[in-house]
Amino acid sequence: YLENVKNMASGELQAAESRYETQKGITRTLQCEILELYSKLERAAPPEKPATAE
Amino acid sequence: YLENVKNMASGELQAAESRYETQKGITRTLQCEILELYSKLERAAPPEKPATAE
Amino acid sequence: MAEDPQRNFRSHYYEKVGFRGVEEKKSLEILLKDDPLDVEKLCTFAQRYPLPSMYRLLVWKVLLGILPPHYESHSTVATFRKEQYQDLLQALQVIRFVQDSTPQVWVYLRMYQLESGTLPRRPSHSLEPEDVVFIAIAEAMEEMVENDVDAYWLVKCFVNQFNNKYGDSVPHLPKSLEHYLNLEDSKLLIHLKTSLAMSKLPYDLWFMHCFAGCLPETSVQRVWDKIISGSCKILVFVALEILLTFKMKLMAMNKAENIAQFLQNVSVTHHNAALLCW
Repeated sequence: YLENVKNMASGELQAAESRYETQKGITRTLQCEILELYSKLERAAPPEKPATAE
Repeated sequence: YLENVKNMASGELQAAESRYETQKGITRTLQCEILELYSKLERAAPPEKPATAE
Repeated sequence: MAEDPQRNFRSHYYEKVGFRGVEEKKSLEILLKDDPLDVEKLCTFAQRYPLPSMYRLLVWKVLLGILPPHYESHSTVATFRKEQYQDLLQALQVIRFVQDSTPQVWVYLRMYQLESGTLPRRPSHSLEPEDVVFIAIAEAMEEMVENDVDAYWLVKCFVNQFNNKYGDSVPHLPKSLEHYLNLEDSKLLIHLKTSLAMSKLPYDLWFMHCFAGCLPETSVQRVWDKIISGSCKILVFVALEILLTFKMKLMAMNKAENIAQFLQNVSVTHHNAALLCW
């Protein structure tokens, strides 16, 4: 019975872990996207005179 | 002892839960940042004629 | 299993008249009353019999580890699975990899790529061969499963399990097919070899797409029952069955290209009853 309780907990814990790992992957992807957007933005509107770029 | 195992399991699950929530908070912040960068980028380089915006 | 000729005759008879699986369904129901579920027994069952369609989704999810063996955990775990799905979807929308117009199987592909760290830098990036396989499996799964969250998890776990478990065997399956064809019908094998068709058979469709989009849905489900429960040999036997079923037509063709083309399109043109009855 004890084994049973342990196994049950481990099933839930694994699912929680997978959800967390995915969230970490999402964070990583979003960070890359941000860097890319910044570099695009700099190319589109050079930081020296951002007002005149429009 | 059984009670102990159960408590431990629920403790671990809570810890996983809180790690997940933290990570999700980070994701939320990054998502806002991305949305903002996109809108800046669109103002800087309107999608209609991105080549002439520079 | 006790071999009672009377009973076997009856089962056989049921099969013929369309009551196939009455007894199988009962014995599966007994297995499903176990709590926790005995995954090994469920595998053994699925290896022997096609799963009754009303229990297929549950059994697949348990065998693929999407749901744990304990019923008590099912709702908690299902919630986690759903959240994970939504997290992925939302992130992809924010970075504009997924839009309202994106076909559902593409959404699944992007989610899978994001999870496995293989998301390309741009959505327009061309597809890798493994993406093509993923899409084929996803298209078939989408037809079988109504709920998007379930469909995504099933595709993802199916593909992962397939690669982990059978990735090393897949390259050997054509050889294995040749071996069995030689035993069953050496004439046909010789014909396919002399016309140089043996190397051009639609192996990708058979052994990587696992017959997705090639056979009628009910047949694909039965093939996948076996794959999910632990054996990829079924792929060879179904391919063999296809070759034997169309022997006459194949024997009449001499060009490898024609043979390959014919077999590639078997699905569209022939829903041959023989393919449903193995």
